[in-house]
Amino acid sequence: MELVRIQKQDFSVTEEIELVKAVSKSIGGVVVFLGTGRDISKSEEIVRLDFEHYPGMAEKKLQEIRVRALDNFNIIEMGIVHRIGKIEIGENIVLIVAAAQHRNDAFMACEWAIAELKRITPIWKKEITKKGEVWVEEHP
Amino acid sequence: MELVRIQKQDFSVTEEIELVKAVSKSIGGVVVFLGTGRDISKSEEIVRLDFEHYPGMAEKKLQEIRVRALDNFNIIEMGIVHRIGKIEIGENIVLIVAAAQHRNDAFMACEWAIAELKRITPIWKKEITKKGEVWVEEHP
Amino acid sequence: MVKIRFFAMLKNKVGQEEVKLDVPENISLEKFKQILKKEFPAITEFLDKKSIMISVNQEFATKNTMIKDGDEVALLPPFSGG
Amino acid sequence: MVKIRFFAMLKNKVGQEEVKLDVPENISLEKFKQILKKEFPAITEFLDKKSIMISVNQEFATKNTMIKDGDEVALLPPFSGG
Repeated sequence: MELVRIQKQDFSVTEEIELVKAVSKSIGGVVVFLGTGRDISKSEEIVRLDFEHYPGMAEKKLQEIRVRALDNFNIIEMGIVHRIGKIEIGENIVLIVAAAQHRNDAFMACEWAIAELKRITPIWKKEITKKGEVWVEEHP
Repeated sequence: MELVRIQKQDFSVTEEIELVKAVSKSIGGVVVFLGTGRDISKSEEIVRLDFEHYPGMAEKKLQEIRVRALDNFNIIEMGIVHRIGKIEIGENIVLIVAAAQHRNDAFMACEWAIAELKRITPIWKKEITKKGEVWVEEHP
Repeated sequence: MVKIRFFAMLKNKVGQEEVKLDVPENISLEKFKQILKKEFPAITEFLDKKSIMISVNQEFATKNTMIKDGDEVALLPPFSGG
Repeated sequence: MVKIRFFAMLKNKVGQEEVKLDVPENISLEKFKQILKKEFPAITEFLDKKSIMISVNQEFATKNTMIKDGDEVALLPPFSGG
């Protein structure tokens, strides 16, 4: 399995961490960000989410984020998985795994990577509410 | 299963996240810190770790950390698990799961909780190296 | 021929995912936007607000990007992944 | 009788996990430390370095903590969990 992926199917956080940890025995701190579908957005009740991406470009941007994280932070490895398609409330959407010798580096890299993902990755979220469907136009 | 535990056996990160997520459908961001046994410490090669705790007091301090995190950060739930006994290289040691509506709150609470755990929880690490055994005396 | 791709709400506005368009050789991004507005009046508002980004061959375009025959151009509304 | 518990390297130094000790009624933490030094010379260095914390009934003791009959006192070397 690749460390950076976009996929329809769900992922296992444990398996993704194992994938990253397999790279080195010197990993002492792993920081994970998991984004999940929540039931409320701007006081609208959400029924379901639907994610679309720009195939090819989105994957390339996630790869870039991993490489820049490895260049700019003192981490050992990073994995990124983003789901597309229909996502129910409570389901996994996105996962970032940052592994380092020491925890501070892992925290910094993970926090940077999720912010950068939101900034540069061509992925779009549609919220399906009881009143209808709407493409989200701002950063959450 | 309880949200805050000290135990000998390993834990599943996925299961611990599910335990925390079960609390609310409004969780949109989960930040996890996972501490794992690494092979090198101060340029000594580590063979194995062995954790000891003060039964009763250590559990109480972890509970306190959860309550203070819920009081002081805008999070929905927090889980904390620490293992004791023998830990091999690469194995899980400690897990903090912070769940919030928004990711910034989860990051802040998780980072605070692991620092506070190291500061106030009566747990001690023994490093078994090829040269012998030594109780770690400083914060890592 | 330039292939133009639309995503998210832009796809809905235009009513198509992908359009092929004949454009003059080597035109600037600004010039290309003028053509888009004429061809797809439904998205003029988006192009004027500058809230959308444009990619050329899957890289973000800048003011200096030139568009030429065979390019894949995409109109990218504000991202909301993560 | 006060129950005294030793952890990590202190347990090794003292050679015991737990000791019961008769102490005068209601003594201060400072006084209690003096008794400890006499009873367990092997850990004098640790007590002087102030690198160890003391808990009374599983709560951190302060300068003002009084120790009384039936208390559980623990000598806690620097923590290294996490």
